[in-house]
Amino acid sequence: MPLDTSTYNLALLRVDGRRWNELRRINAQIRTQAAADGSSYLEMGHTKVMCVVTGPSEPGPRRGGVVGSAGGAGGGGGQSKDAEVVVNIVIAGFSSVDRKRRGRGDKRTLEMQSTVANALAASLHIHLFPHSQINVSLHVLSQDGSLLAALINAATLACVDAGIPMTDYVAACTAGSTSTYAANDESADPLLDMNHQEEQELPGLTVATMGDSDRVVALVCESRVQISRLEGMLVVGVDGCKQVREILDRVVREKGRRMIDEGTVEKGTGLNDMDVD
Amino acid sequence: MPREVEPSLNEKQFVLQALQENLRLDGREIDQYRPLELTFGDQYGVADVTLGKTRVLAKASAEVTVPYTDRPLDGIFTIATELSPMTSPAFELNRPTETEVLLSRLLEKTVRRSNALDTESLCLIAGQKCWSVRVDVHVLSHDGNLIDAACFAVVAALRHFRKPDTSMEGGVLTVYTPAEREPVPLSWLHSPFCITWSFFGDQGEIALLDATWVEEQIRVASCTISLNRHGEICQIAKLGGTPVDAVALLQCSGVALTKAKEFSTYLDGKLAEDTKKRNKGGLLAELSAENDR
Amino acid sequence: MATANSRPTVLPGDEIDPSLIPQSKNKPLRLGPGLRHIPPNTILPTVAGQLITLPHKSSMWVEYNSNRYTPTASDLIIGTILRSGPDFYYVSLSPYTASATLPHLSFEGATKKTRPQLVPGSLVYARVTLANKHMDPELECASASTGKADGLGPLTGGMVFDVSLGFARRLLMGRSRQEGKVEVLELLGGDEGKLSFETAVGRNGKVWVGSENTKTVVIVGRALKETDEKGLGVEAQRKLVRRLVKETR
Amino acid sequence: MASPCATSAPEAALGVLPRSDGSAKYSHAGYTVTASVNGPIEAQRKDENPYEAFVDVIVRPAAGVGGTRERHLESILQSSLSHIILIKNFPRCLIQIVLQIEDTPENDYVNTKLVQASLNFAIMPALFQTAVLALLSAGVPMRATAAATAVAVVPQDGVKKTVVDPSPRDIEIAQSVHVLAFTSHGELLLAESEGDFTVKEWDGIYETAKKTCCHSTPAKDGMEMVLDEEASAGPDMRHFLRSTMESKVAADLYWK
Amino acid sequence: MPITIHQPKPPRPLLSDLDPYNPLNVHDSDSDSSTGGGVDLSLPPKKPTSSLSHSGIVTPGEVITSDSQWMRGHGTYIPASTSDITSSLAGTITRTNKLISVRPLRARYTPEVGDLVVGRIVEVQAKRWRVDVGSTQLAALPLSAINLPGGILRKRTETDELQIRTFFAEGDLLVAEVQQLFQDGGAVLHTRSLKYGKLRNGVFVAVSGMGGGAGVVRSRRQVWTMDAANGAGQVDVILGVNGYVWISKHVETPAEVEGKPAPAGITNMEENVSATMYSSQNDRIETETMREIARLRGVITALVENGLRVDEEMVVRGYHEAVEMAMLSGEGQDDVYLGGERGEQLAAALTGK
Repeated sequence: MPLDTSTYNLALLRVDGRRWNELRRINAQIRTQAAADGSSYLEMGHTKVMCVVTGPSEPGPRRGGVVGSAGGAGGGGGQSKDAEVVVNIVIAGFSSVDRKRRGRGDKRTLEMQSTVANALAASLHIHLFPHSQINVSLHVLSQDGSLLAALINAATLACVDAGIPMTDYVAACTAGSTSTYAANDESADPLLDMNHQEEQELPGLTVATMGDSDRVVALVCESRVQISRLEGMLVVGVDGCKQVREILDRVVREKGRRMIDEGTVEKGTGLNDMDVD
Repeated sequence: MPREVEPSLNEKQFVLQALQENLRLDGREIDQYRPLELTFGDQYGVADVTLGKTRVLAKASAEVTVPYTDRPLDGIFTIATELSPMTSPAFELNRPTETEVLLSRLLEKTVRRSNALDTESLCLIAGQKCWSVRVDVHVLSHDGNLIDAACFAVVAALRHFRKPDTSMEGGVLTVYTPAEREPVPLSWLHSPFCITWSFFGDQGEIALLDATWVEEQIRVASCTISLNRHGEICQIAKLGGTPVDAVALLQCSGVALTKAKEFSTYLDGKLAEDTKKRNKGGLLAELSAENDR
Repeated sequence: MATANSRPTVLPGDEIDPSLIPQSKNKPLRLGPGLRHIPPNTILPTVAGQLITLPHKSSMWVEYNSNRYTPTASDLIIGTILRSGPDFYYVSLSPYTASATLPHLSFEGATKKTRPQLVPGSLVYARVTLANKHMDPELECASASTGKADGLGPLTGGMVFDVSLGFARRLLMGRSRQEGKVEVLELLGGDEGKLSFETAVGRNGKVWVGSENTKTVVIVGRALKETDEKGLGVEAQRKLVRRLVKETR
Repeated sequence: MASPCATSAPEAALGVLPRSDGSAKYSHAGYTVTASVNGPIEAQRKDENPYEAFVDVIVRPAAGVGGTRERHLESILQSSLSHIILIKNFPRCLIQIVLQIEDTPENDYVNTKLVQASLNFAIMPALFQTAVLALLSAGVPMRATAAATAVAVVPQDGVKKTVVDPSPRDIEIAQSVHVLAFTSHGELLLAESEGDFTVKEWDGIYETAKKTCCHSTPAKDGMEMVLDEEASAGPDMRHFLRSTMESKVAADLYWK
Repeated sequence: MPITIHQPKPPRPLLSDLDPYNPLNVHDSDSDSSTGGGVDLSLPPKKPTSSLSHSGIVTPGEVITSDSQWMRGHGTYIPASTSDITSSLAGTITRTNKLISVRPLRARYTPEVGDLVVGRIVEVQAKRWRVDVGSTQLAALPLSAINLPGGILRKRTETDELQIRTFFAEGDLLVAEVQQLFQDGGAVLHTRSLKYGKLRNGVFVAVSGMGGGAGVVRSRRQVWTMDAANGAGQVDVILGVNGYVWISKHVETPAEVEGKPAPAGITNMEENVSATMYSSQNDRIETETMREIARLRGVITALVENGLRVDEEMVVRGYHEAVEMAMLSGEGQDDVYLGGERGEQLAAALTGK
């Protein structure tokens, strides 16, 4: 594999001209589908995904789908009266260069579905919606690295839009390291937000955190890397998640403000507006 | 499909309460594995691993086939995991559950994607003939921590495995039967092991290793870290669940490394023991050196 | 101890020595588990085990151990509430089997207003009132005739341990120490262990242990499981209890 | 990798899988099979029968995915085991038997194709014995016990020879392969044949198989311990079954 | 403590809360450069600062107040080991006495007792129906809570249970009232009034309901009959509080036909009605009526698309506006299209006045 990233050491600039700690441009919208309970569209660089949330609603007599519940243990059905989070991911054939079509049984996609479902279940207040199901449909339109992170972020936004109570945003991003696994390179720099090319060549991981805390909801590393690199990547990743959270939050606030301006939503009452007796 | 049973509320509450008091039902320490036992079959490439009441059998096999057109220089390496009703009546054939998908993905990432097996060495004639190595994972009994046991069994089976010897003469490929030539081991690069942490409590503040089935039923999150004894992480998977503090995860990875080293030493010992046993006849003397890696 | 002849090991379909079959004029012969009667007068074992005959009671059965509980009327069991219907609770007796029903009002002193509200996952100690291969089993937590609970009802707190059906039967024997050769609970609660705890044993292979002290429950549970799984004799049980108590003190 | 000797005594262990209702591991003639039995449990809607239990048999090859051959073996086992299990005792129930093949004798002279596994009749006796042992270990009520054996007619030096428990080499050159199972009452429970053979040959096969499955020992008092001495006529399956079960019962009822 | 109920404060001028988020907030966390090249995990713990100072939007995870005098209501939670009332939704803060809740920008319908809802039968059970009302759970309609044919006083019999599908079957639409709520938020409906029951002769529109955001709002009248333009006769409009809307041809009850005051012979009338009460057969509907129903439907979707509330006043005004717009267009009264630009035009006309 060509190692284009080798130029990094000269200018400290990455293949796309970013510095080590810079995110790519994140562009996001919520409420993109009028008919859905919640929807979003999100771009992280050239990775583009859209999300539609239906629910929480009670499924009719028939059920089906991949079910995620908090904790990853099989809890659905039986005793727990919590809502189920069901995630379905469709990766469009045209989303990547190799135009590979992935069937419904593709295990990588199934794994991502389960990860997104369990990550959302950790934040959503599913105990408020007994017997219900929250359906999250994600469509990948374009892939350029950090796909899982983009999916989690888009799903979070759509759930916020659907007005499902949650503890905090689940924000995700990737982090990598300029050292390959072979080189026990102590001077290696961590990198924030990897694009496709970097993901191919360098070790990296996906982190999702709960809001802007240091608490990690999901951590997925799929490449070989020295254990000593882990801390650096994790710190950069967690910090990146906080930046992502701010960006997502800004999108939601912007939309909310516009809705108030238009008069679709009644304005709230600040606590300080009232005299406290 | 009969639904998987769930522990009663009393059990859930008690196990959690006991963990908060640092007690496990079987008297183990928080970071202690159940006794791990490995036995090799009469044939090459059969590893039977028991971890308490969890039991996994892995069998490696090989045959000559045509390589994939997009990878003409690589052999084929597959890990097959299908959970049968033997594991639990809740599993049904031909209908993969989430457990099965995640197990299969973890083994795939840990063993295959980390290049533990040198797939280029499986190529016989570029674009025409290659070895297809396959490991079948059979879960005989499931009492928690399938992942760690299955990964250990896969690695043990592959390292124990011998594929038929081959030779190329004037463009003619000969595959020797075991009677003609002693089979040869695979070209093995490193041995990764899965170490799974389970987290308990509202904040995921209690972490423990080698959870039993009941413990798995009530855990709020889990994190599987795969590494080899050289300290290389092959894969980390905390796929959602209750958030866990980043610092705690780092500590978990440190402990995982020591466990992986223990596994590695244990496996090396077992393989050496097995070679010795097979070597009794003196026929396989030349093979002993190859097990050392 | 039984001699080989009077208590033979039988396999399904084995012919039974006619001399072993109790012949009583005034009492009808009673067949226990593991035997079937093929009219007119053939009796065949259906499971592998030890044939036990009690001539003075005119009864015979095959003693064997298994893991799958088949409900029998008047058995005491520990069940898990699965869900609540309009009039019944649906109770699981063992995994993957059809659920049993427990009427909402079959608790001591229960009325529509005062009946216990059990959420899914709660445990109950109950008696099997109806067991029929064509119907789902039925349970009660209060005697239908007296309305008394006699120790039955919801089990709160504590922990349930799974044991083999044979071991559960031994624990339930009137004189478990003499007949069942199991002394481990007495030892733990007695001078050896000095632990205070309460237990409920279900014929379906479940033992509930409750105590103020979490550690006590863990010790009792480990002692029970080890005695069962390793097949410990009375002396070995004594040793085990001593070891466990020492270990955790 | 000592090539298995056809007359070696079978070995069995019961209750090897702690989380199933019954289980057994059985090895004989180079075959090793582990079985689990769960049941009677609730049957799925599609398998439910209001009058009797559904016996579900699943055969899983050691390597590769199962195919039509496995399905064929499953259907043979299912119908014969349904005859000895008292299925009428458990209406609307399921008795699930999973047979996992661990080892098959290797033919050192051929490189086998494994990815699409296909089993043959030679493994039937091992599957059958393991299933019966696992059922006994689970305490599933049965009408009688049963044992199976495989017999091959192998031409050797111009003479047709009847071989019990044929090796893969024998199967390769065999004219016909037969699997027979007998209950402990001496009834023929199962007979499946492959290849061409005459009625007279079949009679001989029947006698050989019956001798293996239900030895001439008087069926009256099975309790007496008979040591298996003769190896020439193949193992005595019935005694093997009995002694295995006796030690299991003794272990279970150690407290008696 | 005596409880006094305050008048809600009048909303403050819009301009004052244009600042949607605390700018400090963003700068604070943009400080990734402060981590520098050095890598350590001792990131300073910080929470998003509360938006106490303005009455704009709060978002999930935002601390509303840590003052313990407040009580938390819907849309808020208190994280473990803190006493901070934190928002779990994106929305606006509302206050009732000491109770702080967050009203979401949008959410599914939350039933309240007395709500008039339009629903669809999704499941038929032994003694009740399960009805989709756009809430998080299916609502229940017990057999005992419907009017049975043959008069109000008739007792429910087992025959009724057996032929439950003759009243409502899967897919049927109905209008009902929320009678009661379960503890977990599930609703129980009833149709024990001649106003309620099976729906026919019309068209169904789903818009968002009383969860937040645009759509149907609770108002004085959810149901009315209006005269349609262009000789189409009368049209009924039912605005379900849950955002499900039914627009149908007005069918006169026998009482009205005879010109008698309705209350005169209620039992008599019911018997007449009961024959058609559970009919699933549409009456004949004239083309003109169909066209005007379609126009009304267009008005309602246009209102929603342009973020306007849906109530009687807006619908009636919008309808008249639409009729006029159609007259001015080339196709005349047949032009019922109200999407895209025409919808915006309609909205502008309504808000501009």
